[in-house]
Amino acid sequence: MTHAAATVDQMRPPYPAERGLDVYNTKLGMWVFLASEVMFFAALIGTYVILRFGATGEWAKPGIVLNIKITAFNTFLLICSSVSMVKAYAAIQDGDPKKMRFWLLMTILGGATFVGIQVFEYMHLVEHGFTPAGVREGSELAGLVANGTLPAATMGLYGSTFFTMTGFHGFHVTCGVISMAYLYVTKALPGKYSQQDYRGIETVGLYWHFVDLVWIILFTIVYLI
Amino acid sequence: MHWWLPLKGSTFAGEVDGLFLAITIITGIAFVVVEVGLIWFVVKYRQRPGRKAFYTHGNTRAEVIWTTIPAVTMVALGLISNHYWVKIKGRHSVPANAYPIAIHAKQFEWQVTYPGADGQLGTSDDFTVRNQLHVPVGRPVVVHLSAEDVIHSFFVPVFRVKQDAVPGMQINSWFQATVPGNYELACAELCGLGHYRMRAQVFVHTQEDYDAWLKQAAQEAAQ
Amino acid sequence: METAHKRPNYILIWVYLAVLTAAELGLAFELPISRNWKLILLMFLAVWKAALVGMFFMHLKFERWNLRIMALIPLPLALIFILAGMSEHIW
Amino acid sequence: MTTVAATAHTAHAHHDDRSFIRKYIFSTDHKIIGIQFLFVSLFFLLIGGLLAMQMRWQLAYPGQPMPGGGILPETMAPGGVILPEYYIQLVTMHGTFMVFFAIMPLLVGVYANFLIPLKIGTHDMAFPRINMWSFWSFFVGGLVMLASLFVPDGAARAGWTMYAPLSARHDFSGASLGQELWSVSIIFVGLSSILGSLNYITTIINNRAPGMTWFRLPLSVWSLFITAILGLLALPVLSGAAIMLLFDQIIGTHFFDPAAGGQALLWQHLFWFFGHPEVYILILPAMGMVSDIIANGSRKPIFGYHSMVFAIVAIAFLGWIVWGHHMFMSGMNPTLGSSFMVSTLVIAVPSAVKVFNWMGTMWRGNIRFHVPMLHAVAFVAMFAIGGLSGIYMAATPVDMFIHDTYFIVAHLHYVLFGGSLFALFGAIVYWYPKMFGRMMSEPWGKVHFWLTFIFYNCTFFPMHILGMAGHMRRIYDPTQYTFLQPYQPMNVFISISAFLLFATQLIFFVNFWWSLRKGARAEQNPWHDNGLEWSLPSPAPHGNWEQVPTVYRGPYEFSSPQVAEDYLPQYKKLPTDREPARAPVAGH
Repeated sequence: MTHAAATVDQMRPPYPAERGLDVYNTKLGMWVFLASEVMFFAALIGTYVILRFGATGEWAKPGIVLNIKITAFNTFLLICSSVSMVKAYAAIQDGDPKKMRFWLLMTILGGATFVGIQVFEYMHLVEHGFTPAGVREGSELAGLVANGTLPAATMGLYGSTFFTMTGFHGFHVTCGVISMAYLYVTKALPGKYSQQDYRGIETVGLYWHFVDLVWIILFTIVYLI
Repeated sequence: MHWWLPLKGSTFAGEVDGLFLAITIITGIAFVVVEVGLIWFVVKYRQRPGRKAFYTHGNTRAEVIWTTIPAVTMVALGLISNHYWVKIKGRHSVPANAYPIAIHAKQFEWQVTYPGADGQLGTSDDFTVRNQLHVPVGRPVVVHLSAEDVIHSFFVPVFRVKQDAVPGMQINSWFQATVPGNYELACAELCGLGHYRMRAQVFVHTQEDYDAWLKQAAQEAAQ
Repeated sequence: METAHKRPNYILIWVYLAVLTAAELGLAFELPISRNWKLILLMFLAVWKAALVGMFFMHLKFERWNLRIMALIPLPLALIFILAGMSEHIW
Repeated sequence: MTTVAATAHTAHAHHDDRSFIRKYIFSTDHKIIGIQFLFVSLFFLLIGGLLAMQMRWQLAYPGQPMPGGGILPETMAPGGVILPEYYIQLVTMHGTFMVFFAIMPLLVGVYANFLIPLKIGTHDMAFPRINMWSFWSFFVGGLVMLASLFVPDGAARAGWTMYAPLSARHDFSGASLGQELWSVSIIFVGLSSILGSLNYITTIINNRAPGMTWFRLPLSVWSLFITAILGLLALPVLSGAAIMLLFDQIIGTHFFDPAAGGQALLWQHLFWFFGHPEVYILILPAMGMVSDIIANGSRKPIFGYHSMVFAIVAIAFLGWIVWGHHMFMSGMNPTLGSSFMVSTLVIAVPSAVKVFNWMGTMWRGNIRFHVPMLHAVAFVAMFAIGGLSGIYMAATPVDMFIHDTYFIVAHLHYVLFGGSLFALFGAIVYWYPKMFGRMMSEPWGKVHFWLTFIFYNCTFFPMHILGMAGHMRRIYDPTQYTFLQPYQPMNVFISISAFLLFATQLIFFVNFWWSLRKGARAEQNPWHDNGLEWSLPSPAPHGNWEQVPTVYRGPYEFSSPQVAEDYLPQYKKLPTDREPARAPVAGH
């Protein structure tokens, strides 16, 4: 950045302080928070891996229960929203709040659509008989279990782990959308972000990219493997 | 009432008690050093008017010494313990000639299945007795532990044996009783409101007595 | 912070991510290779994508090491946990 | 909360224009939040103690009506006789309250909040509002847990470790709503700890006063920093596990239900993967505060400051790879058991280093026996016993015998009561003047200390003997077993000691409350200590300093030859001191 000196007041720790990590508090705090989020998802994903590895039978093959096409689109959407987020960040770094607002709005829309599609996917799955407790009796999927297309022994675990992992990811996306919308209304629209101070954008961006990153892992291990 | 460990009722007891004693000696020395040292310092260096404390920030040699000694002791203790651990619970620890007994734990009883006359589990002459574990003396016995509902723990204090019985797993645990007599088997893992009364009798018989009991019990079970 | 590092081409990374996702899909459903190979390749691609997001979008590539450590500390812990949990079923 | 507000009101002479609610209830001031944590968690400490007293009654006099037990409902103790299902609730809730709602918030909630900004020299936490949410999340969790004691079919009853599937399926435990409330409450506690931890970490890294370099931090701050890292990374695992447990309980998932393919041991892995770092969360801050107090009481610099820091860091690292030692008998892979045994034994080394360094600090000192120092010395003595008894259970073959017996109960109480709680009594007395502007009564403090010390040892030491006899934990009626019947007199002795121990704590509580109003006014630096907090008036005002102090030296410069008096505060500038280099601000 060309005006490095001008950004000092907002983007650095307050002046008379011992040298820390040379990043402002909110950004450091977000990274620290993300470290704890990693452990949270490690618990959920670890549970899935351990249960699946230790399961006494075959796991359902990918693509039978879950709709891969719609989820692949959703994955693409989340990646796009990550790019639009980083474009918003780049725009405000260059001192262009208008462009920043556009890209931030795009990100919010992308995130909201992702959640919407996920809700639709859940409703669809439950309708076909796939629930957190396993396959519902008398449903369409129960027929597949009966004819041996799906393994009966592990469908309960499949449902439990699938809904817990993707559900908590969806919850995180929702939180991200809400906080971005909040920042959009209270900070971005009134023009509180500038080339000198764009802490909120950078911080919420870190969170958003993390959520995207988790989804990249989840998509692979839940939908494709 | 004993002030030390209970009767040594299995071949493990000597090893476990020996290790217990060794640890007691090691920790006893450390205990005396720390507690006597503390009392000595507290008395000797208590505040007196006009005295100033000795100004020092530490001593590297002292740090090295009191890091190395515990480290060496602990690693040695770990290696010794591991030797017995592998022997008692290791993957291949169960002797090939061990006499099999299946124990199925459920809220709140122990279902002990004996192999019958053929000495094999899973055959038609198996029979089950509730809350009574009969074993022959001087012969390795392997217990196939399973659980019906929640986690229980198979614990015979005189044998120094403990092993959790976990639902969904079958765990083998072995021991060799050395002293004939009548003992108790307890559940050592909280398993519900009846945990405290999940108790069984343990009878260690001589081989002849055991054979006689087995014959009689099989007949009773058949009726 | 901005020691005048060149800004990465975000669109290019977006293309990378999209292509890798497509590759994953093809790998999972079209490619006739053994399950274990699929597993390894898919995990490799997933980690690659995750690394792209972390390095460029979260600009870890341009941060100081002590901040990177903050982000990396939990990873070995998570790995230890998963491996220990899996080892239950190896014996 | 009215009491908090009332007492804090008298204590704060400082004027500011915040409204009453902003000032004392939804306060963002780290000191007020610390005090809120203090009052609430002392209350839970009392609850936990009351539950323990009922357990001890049942163990000493099984089947006899408990004095005053008549007020308990039929479902718990008809006619004052404790029922087995109530007994296991007592076991569970005593552990839960003590670990999650007493010791942990007392150490971390109270002292991380109160001490970190004061000791590193900053105006407040990095995120004051998040800090407030951390307290209120804890408060809600506590209320939920407390409420679970009063639901129709009783509180959770699977032990504080909540081993599945007993905890996961209501038909196994016999409790439904109580179990679910336990999970919900723990999720709140996890959230509270994560929010607190990220605050402490950010504050310590970024907001230190000029001159407060890493190796000038007091050991209390170091240990709170490492504790915060442990909490940050361990609590989300617990929250995740509690969420999955809750799902098993209410929406029928199968994570921990072996009947449908789940794994019983998975819960134990998750719980102890959190649980062992948690053990260090419960002792490291105590160690740190004891280090401060011992250096002060001995009037000597701490012996081996750097090795103390490295020991804390080593404990934190090793703390992540020892969790399996809780599971030696669980049916876990025995090869894993071997490696966990070795790492567990190795973690004894940094603990030993710390004990020897404390002794080195007292060596050739000029020891003052003020109340905090008495507690700190007792901490070292008792922690040593607790640490040494841990070696027995680290050695797997011995653990085979003593696992899940009273030997474990003795061990953990030596560490948690003899360790953490003694340190906490010391810390409460030590920083009381800075919190409330008054001193606690010294003679009564000494009476409380000596009686606690005696009754505490009478209560917990004999438990080692019970454990060596094979006396199982968590059993409602030991007289059911013939081999335990001869030990019944010892159970009676322990129970009587426990009742006296509990009664002794009332001295402390009375002293605490009485001193809030009537204690002697505290001077600015009553203990002649070096920390930055003592440069402030007592009680410390809102916002702490107008201008943060500059730090010229480490925190333990006692009896330095440079000055006549036997302490040299960190903020005191001597003619030989140079101003610290200011942190580079821009364009590094």
